[in-house]
Amino acid sequence: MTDATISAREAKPLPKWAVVTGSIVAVVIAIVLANAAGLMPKGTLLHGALIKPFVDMVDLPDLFVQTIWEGFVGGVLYALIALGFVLIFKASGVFNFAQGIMVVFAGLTLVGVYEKFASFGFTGMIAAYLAVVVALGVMFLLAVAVERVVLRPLVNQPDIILFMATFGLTYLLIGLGETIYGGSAKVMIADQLGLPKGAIDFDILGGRVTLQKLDIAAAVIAVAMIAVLAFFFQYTRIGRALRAVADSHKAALSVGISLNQIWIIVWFTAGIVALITGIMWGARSDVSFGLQTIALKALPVLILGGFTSVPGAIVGGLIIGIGEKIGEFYWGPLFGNGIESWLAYVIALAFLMFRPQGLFGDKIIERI
Amino acid sequence: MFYREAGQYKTTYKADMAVFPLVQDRIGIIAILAIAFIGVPLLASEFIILSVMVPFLVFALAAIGLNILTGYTGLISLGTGAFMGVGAYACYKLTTIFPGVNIIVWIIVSGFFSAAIGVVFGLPSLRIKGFYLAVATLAAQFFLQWCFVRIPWLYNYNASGAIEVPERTLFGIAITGARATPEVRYLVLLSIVVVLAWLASNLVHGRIGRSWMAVRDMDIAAELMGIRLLPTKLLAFAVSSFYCGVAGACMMFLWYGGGEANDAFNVNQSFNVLFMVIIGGLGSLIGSFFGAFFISTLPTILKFGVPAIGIPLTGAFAEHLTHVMVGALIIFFLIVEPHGLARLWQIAKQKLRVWPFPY
Amino acid sequence: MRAPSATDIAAGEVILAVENVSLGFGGVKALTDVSFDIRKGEVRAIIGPNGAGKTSMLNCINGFYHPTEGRITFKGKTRPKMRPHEAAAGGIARTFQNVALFKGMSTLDNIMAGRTLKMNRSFFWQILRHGPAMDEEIEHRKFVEEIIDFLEIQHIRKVPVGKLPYGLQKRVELGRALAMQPDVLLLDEPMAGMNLEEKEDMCRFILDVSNQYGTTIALIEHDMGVVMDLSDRVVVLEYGRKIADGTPDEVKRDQRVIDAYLGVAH
Amino acid sequence: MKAFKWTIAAAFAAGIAAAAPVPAQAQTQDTIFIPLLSYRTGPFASSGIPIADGMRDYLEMINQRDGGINGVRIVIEECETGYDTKKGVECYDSLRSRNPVVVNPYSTGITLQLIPRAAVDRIPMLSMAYGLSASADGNIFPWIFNPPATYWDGASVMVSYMAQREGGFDKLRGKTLGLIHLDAPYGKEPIPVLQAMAEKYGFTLKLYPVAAADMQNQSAIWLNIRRDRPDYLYNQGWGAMNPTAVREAIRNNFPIDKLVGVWWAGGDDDARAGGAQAAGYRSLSFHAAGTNFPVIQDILRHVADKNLSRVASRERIGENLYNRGVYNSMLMVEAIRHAQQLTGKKVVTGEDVRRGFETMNLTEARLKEIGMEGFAAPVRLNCADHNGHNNVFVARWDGQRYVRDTDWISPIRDVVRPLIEDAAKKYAEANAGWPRRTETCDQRS
Repeated sequence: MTDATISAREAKPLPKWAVVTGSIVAVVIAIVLANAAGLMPKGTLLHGALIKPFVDMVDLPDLFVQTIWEGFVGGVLYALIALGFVLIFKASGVFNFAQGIMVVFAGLTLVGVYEKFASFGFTGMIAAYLAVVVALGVMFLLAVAVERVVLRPLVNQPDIILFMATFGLTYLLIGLGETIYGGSAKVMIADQLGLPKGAIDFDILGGRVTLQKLDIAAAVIAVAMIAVLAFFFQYTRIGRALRAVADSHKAALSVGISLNQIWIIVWFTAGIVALITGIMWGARSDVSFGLQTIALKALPVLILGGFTSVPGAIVGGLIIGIGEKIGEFYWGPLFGNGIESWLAYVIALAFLMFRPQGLFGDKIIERI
Repeated sequence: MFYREAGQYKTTYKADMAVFPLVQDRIGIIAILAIAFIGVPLLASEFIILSVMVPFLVFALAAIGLNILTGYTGLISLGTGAFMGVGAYACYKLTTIFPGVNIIVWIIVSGFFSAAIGVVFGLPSLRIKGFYLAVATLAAQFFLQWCFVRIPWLYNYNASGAIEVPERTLFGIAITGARATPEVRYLVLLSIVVVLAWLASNLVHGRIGRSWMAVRDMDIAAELMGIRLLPTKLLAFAVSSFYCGVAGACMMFLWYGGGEANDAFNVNQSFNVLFMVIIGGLGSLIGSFFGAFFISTLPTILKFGVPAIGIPLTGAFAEHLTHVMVGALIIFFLIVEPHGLARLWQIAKQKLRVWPFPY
Repeated sequence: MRAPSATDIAAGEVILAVENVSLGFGGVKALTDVSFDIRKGEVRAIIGPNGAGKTSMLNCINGFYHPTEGRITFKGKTRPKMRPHEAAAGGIARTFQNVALFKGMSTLDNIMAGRTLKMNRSFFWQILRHGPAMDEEIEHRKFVEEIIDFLEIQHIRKVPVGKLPYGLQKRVELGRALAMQPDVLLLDEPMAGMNLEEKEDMCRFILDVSNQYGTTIALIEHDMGVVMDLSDRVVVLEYGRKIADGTPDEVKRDQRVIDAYLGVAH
Repeated sequence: MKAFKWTIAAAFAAGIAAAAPVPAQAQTQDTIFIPLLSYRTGPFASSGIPIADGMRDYLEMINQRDGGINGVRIVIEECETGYDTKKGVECYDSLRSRNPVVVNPYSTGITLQLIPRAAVDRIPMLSMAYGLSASADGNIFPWIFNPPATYWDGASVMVSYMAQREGGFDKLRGKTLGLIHLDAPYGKEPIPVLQAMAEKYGFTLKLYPVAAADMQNQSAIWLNIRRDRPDYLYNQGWGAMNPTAVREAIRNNFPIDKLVGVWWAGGDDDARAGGAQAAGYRSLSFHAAGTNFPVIQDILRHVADKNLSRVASRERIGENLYNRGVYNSMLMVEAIRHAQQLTGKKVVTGEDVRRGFETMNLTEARLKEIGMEGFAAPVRLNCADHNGHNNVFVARWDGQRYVRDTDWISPIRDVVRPLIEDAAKKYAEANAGWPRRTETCDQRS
C-alpha cells in the first residue's frame, strides 16, 4: 500500500454507535418522564406518536407478535427479491431494473405451461413440477439471451448504461409476456405445487396468533434458498469465481475465469429467485403484470443492506419488512394509514445518513 | 460538402464561445425554430400537435431538468415525477388563489416551489452517491405522491381528487382549459421550452455549468479547486427541480388539461425521464430532446403510425409489439452508441463535415 | 520578474509552516510529528520511499485530511479544520499523483474551471450569459489562453481530456492549477510515468512557473535527478517521520536518507 | 460506422413518415363509428380484457344479427390505453377526427381528462358507473353520461345492504363499517357519502387505504382490520388489489360474506383467486352474470360461433365483467336508437346521440325486446339527471360464478343527489369559464 491509498478522511473521537445509542436512551427517558408529568394527554398528537403505540404493543401482545410475524414473512420475501438484485450487481455491476418483470415473467411461464399441460389432460403435482422445470428452462434461456445480446456487447460500459439496458429488457419482456400469455391475471397453481393451505392458530398472550401455512412455507423456502445460495457462493468453484469477478473483472479474467459463464450463472440464479418470488407472491394474490411493482420494494432493502452484500440483503429485508409493518400498524393511524408506500424508503434513508454505503456494503473509499 | 467550418475564422473569444459557432449550425437552428413556430402549427394535424409535439416538448423540458442533475452534475434522481407533480400542484394552487395573474407567470413561478422541495430532498446528496442516491430519491417520489393524495388542500378539496384546469387567457385568447386550441397551447409551450432551453444552455456553458461538471467528473478535485460541493449540488437540485416543476405545470395545464395528477406523476414517470436522459445522452441538452422523442414519442408514432402507413396492426397485439420494438431499439442504440443519441448526432455531423470523403 | 536566488529564500518569509503534524487512521499512523516550513518563492521537494506519507502530507496541507495532532499555519493563519475549498480560496492549488482531471470536459473547460474562484458574476447574469457575465467569461478566457500558450497545448484546447495521452493530461492538470493563480502550488509526482522528453518539458514548465510567476511550489517526486535540479530545499520522509531537511546537497549526503533509499537493514 | 448512420437516418425517416397525419377515413353513408378505448395490456389488463370483449362482442352481434343499428353498420375500433391516461388521451385525439358518436374512456383518469373536452368537441361521453360522480348533473355536464349509478349511489346501497342484513337502519348504531380502498381519487370517492351516512345512522367509518404500489402487499392494512374488527368491509378497489383483498380476508379470518366490493371489485378473477373459501364474497352489481339470457345466447350464436370474438375461451363469455361490457355497449346502442328515433335520421351524429341519451327510457318491455329481461334494471335518464341513480343489487360469489343475492336496492337519493348537485356546482365554479348549458332539452318521444 502506498501512502496514496490510505483512505478514511479523518478519525472520529467517539464511536458513532455510542452517540446514537446514548441519544436514543436520552430521548426515551425524556418521553417517559414527560408522560409521567402529564404533558401528553390522551388524544393529542404527541400521545399518539410517542405513547399510544407502545401501550398498544403491551396491551395487545398477540397483535404485536402477529405484526412481527407478518413483517418477518414480508421481509423474507423482500430479501429474496433483493438477493436477485445483489447477485447480478455483484457479478456484473448491473442494477437490474428488469428483476420485477422477471418475477412476473417467471410466474406467468409457470402457470402458462401448466395450463398448456392441463389442456392435454395432464394435471396434478407431476405436471406442476414439470412446469417448474420448463419455467426454469425458460429462465435459463433468458439468462443466456441476456448475456449474449445485452451484456456481452455492453461490457465495460458505465453502470448507468447497463441499468438503461435492463430497462430496454423490461419493455421487451412486457411485450413478449403479454403476447405469449395475454394480459389476464392468472391464479398461481399453489395447490398443484403442494403448497400448504390453511393456517395454524396459537391461542397465546390472551389472544390468537395465526400463522398461515403458506407463509411458513414461504419463509422456509426462502430461508432454504438463501442458505443454498450462500453455500453455493461460499464453497463451490463457481462461487469462488463469482466472488473473484465481484472484486475485479480484470483480475478475474487474468486468472482464467470466464466472465460470460459467470454472467449466465448469476442471471439464471436471479431467474430462479424470480420464479420462487413469483410463486410466493402469486400464491398470496395472483400472477399479473401488476406484480412487477413488488420488486420496487426490494430497493430500500438494497440501500439498507448494501448493493453488494448477501447478508445485507437478508438483514435489510427483515428490517424493512418488520419496520414497515410495525410502522404502518402502530403509527399509520396517525397519518390516516397507508404510509407503507414510503415508510420503507424513509427508514432506509435514515440508515443511509449514518452509513452511506448501506449496513453491509463495501466501504466507500475516497482515493486521491 | 456544405457542412464545413473551413474559412470561418473566429476573431474574438466571444465568437469562439458561442453555443453554435458554425454558420451552418446557426442556419440549422433558425430553420428548426421556424418550422417549430410556423410550420408545425400551420401544417400538422391536431393529433400530431396534441399527441406528438406537446408531449415531446413537455418531456424534453423535464429531461433537460434531469439532465442538469444527472448528466451535468452526476447525481441520479428517481424523484423527477414527484418534482413535476409539485410544479403542477403549485401552479394549480396559485392560479386558483390568484386567478387574476396570468397563468404563464404561475407556470414559471411554480418551478420555484418545485426547486425548494428539490433542495430539501437534495440534502442527502452530500453523503449519498450513485445508485444509493437514486434509491434515496425514491423516498421523495413516494412521499410526495402520498402527499398529493392525502392533502386535500392541494386539490382544493375536489370530490374527484383531481386537478381541474380552469380557462385562462392571454390577450383574450384561451391558452388553458378545453377551449384552448391545440395550436395555441403548443405555441405557448414551445415558447416556454425554447426560452428555458436557451437559459439552460447559458448556464451549462458558463462557470456554473463547469462547476457542475467538475463535481460530476471528480468531486474531490472540484473541492480542491475551490468549488463547494454542497451548494453546487443543491444548486443543481434546485435548477433541475425548477425545470421539472415547470414541465409538470405545463403537462397539467397545457397538455393534459387537468386530471388525476397524483397518478400522472408516479414512479414510472420518474424512470421514464431518467431513461430519456440516458438514451438521449448524459450531459447534452440536445440529447434531452432526442431522448424525449425516443421514449415518449416513438411509442405513439409506432402505435398510430404503423397502421397509418397501411400495416394493419391494431389493439392489444400492436401494443405488445410496440413494447417489444421499443425495448429492442433501446438495447440496439445502447450497443451502437452507449453515450446516447446526442453522440450519434455528433458523429453524424462529423461525418457530414468531411463528406463526401471518408476521412 | 526575477527568480529569487537561494540566499533570498533562505532569508525569505515562511508562507506555510507545518508543526508537529501527526495523522492517524484508526491504528495506522501515516504521519508522526512532522515539522517543516515552506518559504515564499521557493521550490520545496518532499521525497521519501513508497508509503512514507508524502501524499498524506499534501492532503493535510490542502485540507483534505485534518491532522490528528499538530498544526499547519498558512500565511500566518492557523485553521484546525480547514476544508479543501477554503484552502483553495486561501491560495493553495495542487495536482494529483493519479491525474484527477474532469474527464468529460475539454482542456479549455478544465482550465477554466480553475478560474471558478476568481469568477463572481451572479446567477442572474450567468443564466443570461450576456453583459457582465460574458465580459467576465472573456476576461478569464484571455487569462486561460495565456496559460494554454505557456504550456503549449493550443492544439488540444477543445479535446475532452479523457481522450488525451497521459503526459498531456499531466500538463493540463498543471494548467488547471496555475489558472487558480495560487500562492502555493502543490505538485504530487508531476513527472510520474513520463518519458524523458516529457519530463524535460515538465521541468521547464515548473521552473518557468517558479521564475515567471514567483509561485511557491511544493513538489513530490521520485526522480532524484529532477528533485536535485529543481528544488531549493528538500524534506525527506520515511514511515511518516521526517528524517532529513535541507538543501539538495545536504540531503544527498545525509546517511539516514541514503539508508532509507538503499534499504539498509537497521 | 457508416451503416450506423444510415440506420439512424432510416429510423428518423420512418418516424417522420409515420408521423404523417392519420388520414380521416371517409364517412361512408351507412356507418356509425364507435371507438372502444380498452386496455388489454398493463397492470390492470385482467379487469380490462373481459370488459373489452363484452363491449366488442355486443356491437359485433348487433352488426351480425341485425346488420347494424336499424340497418346502419357499426364501425368498431379498439384503441389500446393500457389504463394509462396519456395513452388514453392519445387514443381520443387520434379518433376524434373520425366523428365518433360516443366515447367510452374506461378509466376514471381518462374520463376526468376528457370531461372538459366533450362539450367543445361535441362528442358525448359515456362513463358507465365510473368517472366523475358529479357529472350526473346534466345541467352542468350536458355531454357526460354516467348511468346507471354513481359511486356515491353504490356507497349508499352498501349502507342500505348493511341495514338489511342487520335488520333495519336503527340497528346500524354502534356498528363499524370499514372502507378498504385504493389510495387514489377513485378509491376515495365514496368517503364523503359514507361519512355523511355514518353521522346520520350512528355507525363508525374506518378507512383502510391501499397505496397503488402496495396493491399486492396488504398485510399491514389487514392487521389494522383485525385489530379494529369492523362489522362490514366495503371494498373500493381495482385491478390486483381485489384478489389480494379477498385472499387477505380469508387469511385473516375476516367473515368473507361481510366483505362487499363495489361493482368494479366484482371480477370473476378477483374472487377466483381466493379459492373455495372465497365463496360468499359479495359485490355490488347492476346486471346479471351468466349466459342464461337471450342477448348472451345471441352473442354466442352470432359472434362466438363465427369465431368473431376475441375472448380467450368460450367459457369466459358470461363472466361478470364480460356482461358489464355487454351492458355498456347496450347503453350506447340504445342511445343511438333513441337518437335515430328522435331525429328521424339513420346516420346520427354525436350531437344526436347526446340527445338520445337524454331521452333514454329503457323500460322492462324494451329490455325484454333486446333479450335482457332480468339482466338489468330499467334506466331512465333526463336532461338534468344523466345518471338515473338506478337500483343496484348485491351479487354473491358461489365459488364458480356470481349469483344474485338480494333484490334490487335503491340508492338513498336524498343523500346522494344534493351532494352531486353541490359537487357539480363546485366543479363549474372551480373551472372558471365553464360553459353554461346551451343545449336544448328534448321531450321524451
